[in-house]
Amino acid sequence: MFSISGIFITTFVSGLVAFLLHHSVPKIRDWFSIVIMGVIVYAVWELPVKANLLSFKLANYNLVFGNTEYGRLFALIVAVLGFFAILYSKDFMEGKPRLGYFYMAFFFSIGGMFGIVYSQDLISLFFFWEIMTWSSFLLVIYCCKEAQKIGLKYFVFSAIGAYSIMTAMVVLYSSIGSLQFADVFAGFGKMDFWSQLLVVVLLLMGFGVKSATMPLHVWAPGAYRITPSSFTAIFSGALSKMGIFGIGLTLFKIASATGFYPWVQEILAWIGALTALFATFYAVFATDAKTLLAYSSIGQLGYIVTGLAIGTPLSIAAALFLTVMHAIFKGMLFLATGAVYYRTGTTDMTKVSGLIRKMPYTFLTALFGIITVSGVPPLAGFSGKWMLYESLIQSNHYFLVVVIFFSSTAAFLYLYRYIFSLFLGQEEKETENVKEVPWLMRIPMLLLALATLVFGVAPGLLLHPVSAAMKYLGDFGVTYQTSVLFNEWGNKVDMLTVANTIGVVFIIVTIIITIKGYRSTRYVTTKDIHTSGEVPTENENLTYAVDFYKPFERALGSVLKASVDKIYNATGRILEQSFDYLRYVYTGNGQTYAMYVVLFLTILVVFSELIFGIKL
Amino acid sequence: MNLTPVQFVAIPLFAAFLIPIVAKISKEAVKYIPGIVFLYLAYVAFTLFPKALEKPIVEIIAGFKPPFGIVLYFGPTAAFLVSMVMVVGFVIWLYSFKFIIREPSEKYYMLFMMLITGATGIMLTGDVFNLFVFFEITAIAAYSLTAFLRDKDGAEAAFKYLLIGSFSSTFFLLAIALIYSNTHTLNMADLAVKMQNVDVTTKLFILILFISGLGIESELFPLNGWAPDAYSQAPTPVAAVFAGIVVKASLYALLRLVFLMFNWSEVFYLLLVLGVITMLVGEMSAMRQHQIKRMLAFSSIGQMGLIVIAFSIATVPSLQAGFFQMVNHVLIKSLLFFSAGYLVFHSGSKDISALDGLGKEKPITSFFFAFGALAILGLPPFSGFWGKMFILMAAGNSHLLLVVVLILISGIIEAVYYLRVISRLYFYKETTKEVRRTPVSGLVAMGILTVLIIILGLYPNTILAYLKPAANDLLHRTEYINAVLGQIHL
Amino acid sequence: MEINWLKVLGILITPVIAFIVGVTYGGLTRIITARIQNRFGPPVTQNFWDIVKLYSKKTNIQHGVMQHLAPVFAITASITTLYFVPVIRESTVFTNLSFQGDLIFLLYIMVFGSLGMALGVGQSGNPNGAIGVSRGLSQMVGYEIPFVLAIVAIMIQFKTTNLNDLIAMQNNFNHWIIFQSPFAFLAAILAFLGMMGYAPFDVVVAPAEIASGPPSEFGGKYLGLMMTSRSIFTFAKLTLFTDIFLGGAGDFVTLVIKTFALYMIPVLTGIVNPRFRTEQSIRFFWAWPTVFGILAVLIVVW
Amino acid sequence: MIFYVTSILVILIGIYAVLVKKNLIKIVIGLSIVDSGVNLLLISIGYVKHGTAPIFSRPDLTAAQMVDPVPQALVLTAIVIGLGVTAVALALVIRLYDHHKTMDINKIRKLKW
Repeated sequence: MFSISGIFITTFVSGLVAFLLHHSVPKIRDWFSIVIMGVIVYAVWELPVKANLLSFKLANYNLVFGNTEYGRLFALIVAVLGFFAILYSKDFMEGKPRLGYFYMAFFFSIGGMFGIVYSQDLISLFFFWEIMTWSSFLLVIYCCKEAQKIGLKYFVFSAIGAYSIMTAMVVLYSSIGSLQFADVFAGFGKMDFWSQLLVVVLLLMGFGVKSATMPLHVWAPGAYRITPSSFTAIFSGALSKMGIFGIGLTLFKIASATGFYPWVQEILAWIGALTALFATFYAVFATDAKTLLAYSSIGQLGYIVTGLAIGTPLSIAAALFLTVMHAIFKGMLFLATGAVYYRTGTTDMTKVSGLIRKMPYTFLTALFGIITVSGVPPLAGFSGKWMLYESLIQSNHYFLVVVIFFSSTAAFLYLYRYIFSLFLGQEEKETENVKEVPWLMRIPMLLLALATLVFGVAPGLLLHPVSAAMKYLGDFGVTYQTSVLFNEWGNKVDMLTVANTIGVVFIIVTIIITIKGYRSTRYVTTKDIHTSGEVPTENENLTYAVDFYKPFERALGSVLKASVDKIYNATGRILEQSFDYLRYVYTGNGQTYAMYVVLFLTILVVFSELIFGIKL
Repeated sequence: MNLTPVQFVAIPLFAAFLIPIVAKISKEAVKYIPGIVFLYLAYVAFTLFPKALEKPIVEIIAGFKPPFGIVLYFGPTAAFLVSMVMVVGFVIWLYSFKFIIREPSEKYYMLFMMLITGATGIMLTGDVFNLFVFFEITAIAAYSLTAFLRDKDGAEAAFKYLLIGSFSSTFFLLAIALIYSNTHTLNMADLAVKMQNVDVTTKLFILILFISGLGIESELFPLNGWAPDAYSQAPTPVAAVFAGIVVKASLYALLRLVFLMFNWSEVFYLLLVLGVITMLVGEMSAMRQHQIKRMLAFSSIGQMGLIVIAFSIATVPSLQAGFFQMVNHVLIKSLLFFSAGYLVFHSGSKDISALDGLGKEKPITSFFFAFGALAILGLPPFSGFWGKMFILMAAGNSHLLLVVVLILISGIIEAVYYLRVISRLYFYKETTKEVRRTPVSGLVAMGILTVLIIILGLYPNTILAYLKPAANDLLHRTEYINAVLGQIHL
Repeated sequence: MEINWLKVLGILITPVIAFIVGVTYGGLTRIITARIQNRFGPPVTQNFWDIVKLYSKKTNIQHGVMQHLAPVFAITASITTLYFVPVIRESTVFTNLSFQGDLIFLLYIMVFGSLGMALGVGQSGNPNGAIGVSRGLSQMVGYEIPFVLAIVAIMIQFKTTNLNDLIAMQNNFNHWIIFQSPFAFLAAILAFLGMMGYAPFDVVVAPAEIASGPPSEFGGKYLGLMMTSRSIFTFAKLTLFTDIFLGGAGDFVTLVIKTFALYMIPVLTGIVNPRFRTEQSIRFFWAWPTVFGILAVLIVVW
Repeated sequence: MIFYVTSILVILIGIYAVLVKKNLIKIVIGLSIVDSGVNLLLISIGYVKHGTAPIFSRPDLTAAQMVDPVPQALVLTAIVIGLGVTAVALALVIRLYDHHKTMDINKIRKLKW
């Protein structure tokens, strides 16, 4: 069971079994998938780190699978997040149609991700990349009619990405002769300049689509919004990491051998930064919670891409650290939004408010989530952000630092808006009888929240596997202790003391303020407020939810108008029309077809000199 | 009863003429004859296959020595193609077993057997005029099968097919006239030897006539006007036979002739360009179709374009990829036609929009259709993926990067229109009509195809081993000539 | 490990001193504004007594846990900022924990307080509070840019992110960073105006429009706690600015002089200026202060 | 040589008929003209000046005096095939007329695009 083939077989077979089982007693089906996923997590954890664990020959290419440190890090993200999502979806998917279909696609995408992470040659990587794409496509179109257009857009974009990887593979195969990672990495330096450039650009484009970097991100908001929330956690938490996995490989293993590597780094860094900036702007003005989170995760991915592109050991550590953290807090936030959807039926921020008293645990998870995303100290987000800024400053990317900092401060806006419109403010009439989500959904959320706290206090725990992964990428070393982070100039920040100070002061002051005049503090509902005279009636909700950042929008002005999405839709329509004119060639009249045949013959004869190079 | 290649042609022909007689006795018995024939011939094919791999079997008919008499060449390529035809033929027969046809079924089965005789004949024959005769057998059977359903469109489609088909036979006959006037022989191997000293212009004329003549039958772009109409109006099993067997047989014939007699690189370049145009036009027009069978027709034209590309790269791996893609296309396209047939039959109208919500009413057939669609897009666990990938790798090796990009673009176009249909099947309308059963034989046929696709998808090595000798045999003519003429060296 | 008693003493005393100094600064500001408006203004200790009165209030109203904890967030943030800023240069007592953190950490911990506050205000259910918070956050995005530009320029120029190293480099008068990179100082001071929230940028607590904005629902001990944290926070920010730009303070007197001088800038500009609308203040911050910041960085680059 | 020219001319006439004439019957007639033209060409290939029929009717006949028999065999099958195709074509024309009530090929264009 604990070999690579064991993991693949269990994942895919359990997918099929879940599909067949969905007619039978639901009890078995849900627990079956949870148990299987638990076993898989254990198997991934146990898998020995060896380069060549499984290989078989296939029509003069041999497919090799092995476990590297770098792969193991991503595999753990996928496995753990998958386990939490399955645990969560047992109740979340209660009563929804086509459950077998859901679980099959779920397991297939997880299997696909394992395949990508464990493959040691490009063909198997592409093989599982496509499996991941179409199984996640099945989940995007899962819910309703409206999801079809979004699903189609997602599939076309991932197909464009996948096929650019395919073209890169073809070029590599024709010049290097083998697609094994070892040969490709070794042989890439000797290729001529133009094909090197082509391969690097194509690979980055292919992987960039999945990690939603700016020009290719158009599919992400729709896809994240429409997929059922339990899978969105995987979609944004793990699926986008496959793009990062690929970008990491391309940058450090392939592009680093080329002459134009610094240029690639510079451009990619700026792409990442601009992605973060624009994604944050769109997130600030999103009205649906999941679209907001979708843009936010595009932004976070922008940071990770910038981190990878900078290339100093500290920035790679920051990028990989943020990758893991992004999987955790994005998973958390999407699960929390899913909980809100599970109870209130909508994630539209203007429709729902004041859930804090009814769903305290979900609120707690969301609170921990936004604190981590915003990078505020006690929680883990800060260490990632700190390393990223230090590395940017030390590698003299001044304006990049400012753009990144600007987008991370702007992140406060949409993070506050997210938690304010969903949980705070006055209670809605309809959400009167909303209760907290069942325990099985709360456990994954709270565990993830705990993870952010643990990694906040002791980032070293996470930096250990991260630095091992970095050794595989190109023996970059980074100095760290369990809870103290260092930068190249020797400055440090001790997370433990920070957490202790905040913790101690917080507890002392809370004790003081609760004890002082405990009897005289009175709880009052949110309706009883100072509104200079006119007291709000029962069913009138005064929560300020619509146009929350109007002044900020006016300040930004026309920057927001430019959207790449319009361009893509326009090209799609034009192409579709041009195909329309093309099919009028088939006029339907038999004689015209005969005319075509004779014409074809005469053309061949007349232009034979041109076509066949033989004079008549 | 020793097994010889000639049985592949003789037995179906004999069965074709036996059927009307048997029909006199009992209408029911007629249905089983094709099945028995296919099973027996499949058995023959699989026993002869290993023998053909060591040394091609050359069957001399009616005593005349090769350069004069008709000869059947049963080499690795022919063995592979014939066994493919037999397997798919059996599945198609299984499907059409219960396919409700108002017409008397014995006519259908007789024409069906004629079609199979013609196709196997094309694949086996070593004589040019014999090739022409088998072509005409297939053509006539195809015309009448297209018009089998007595409705208005069937006749129109058949007439157009006939009109263009007769052009193809005229060009073919003209080519044979030219060949005979210059080389005074009709045996292909002999021709390959004697064509060397034919002057260039006549050689060019022969080539052009062959390309346009056989090009019509193998659906190259300007010549495939008849294909969409013929596919969409013919009864479903016939459309599967067309897409699966007939077009492949004519493409094989064209390639055999081109590889044997005309080894100029410009020829392959022309075929490459034609293949690319066919693929792109096929896919693009498929995208805007409103009728599902017509869409499948255009998609199979596109796939044929892809196969022509694979063959025209003319390296051993590319031929191997071409053969592999042929098998893929036969299996997947037949599966798509079968499931589409039942869906159309059930939903009453050929329009795609009428398919809304059928996923609920006919879960198994729609599942097969969705499975087929995912397979043809070249998604990994299915065999389509390996086919497309081998072709891309072969194109990459010969530095045809533009071709690779065009193949991938057409792949994206294909994905768009297939996924539209799938989403229409499953997600557009939540109907609660009760589930209507599809006849068992249809389900079994589709089930076999699905299993084959999955097996090929997960273990492509099974048939890859046989493709290498087939590719060599087609590409290098010396072996063919020696086998037929017996060591008369060039 | 033996406990460094002096350090523990320093940790206990510093917040108290910071509170006292902060409150007296508050009192002085009220007197100065009164004097400029040609009236006498309340006694210096007026702010102090206000806070004492608030703490002794009989009834305290809160709308839920989050609002109850909001002032606690605020005061934790201000005290932590205080601890990580070396108040007096070499003295073990008053350097607290500044060895453990650095500038970027301070940038973030300053935001921790306002985020906690915003959550409390959100729960109170008062629309004015929510509007105030949205204005506050938008404005924050505005003034963060020049401030970060200034900090980045300094960090790159002196190749360190640790505050103590910065102070060590400014050992005598003409080495103060205010002279070494004047544009950075200019950008930072203009950003400081926004941070303090005095007149030109007080749209957040605009008394006339949104009834003092975010704190409108807070009363009694919560308001008292907020006022204390506000004064400590002002003191912490002032010491931070003196450490960065004016070479820190060797002893308590120089500390008071420098901080008060810095403090006068926002107070005086506040008195004479009307109020900006939110988008005007954002546009203001993105105009000249950002230009200065970019200039500061460009100078360092050459 | 004259035979080649005439047969090619016949073929061209046939093709002209098929491509230009609108009436279905005329098209089918055109097709059979093309067929006969090609057969004529095939026969003329095997022509040997003063050659007699390739049958050993008299003992003293030598092969050299005979006309080449192979094209004649080809033409036999070609004619039969031409007959078959024309028969099917006419059957289709009848059915087309039943449905469309018109002989004009331009009117029978329901399957297009």
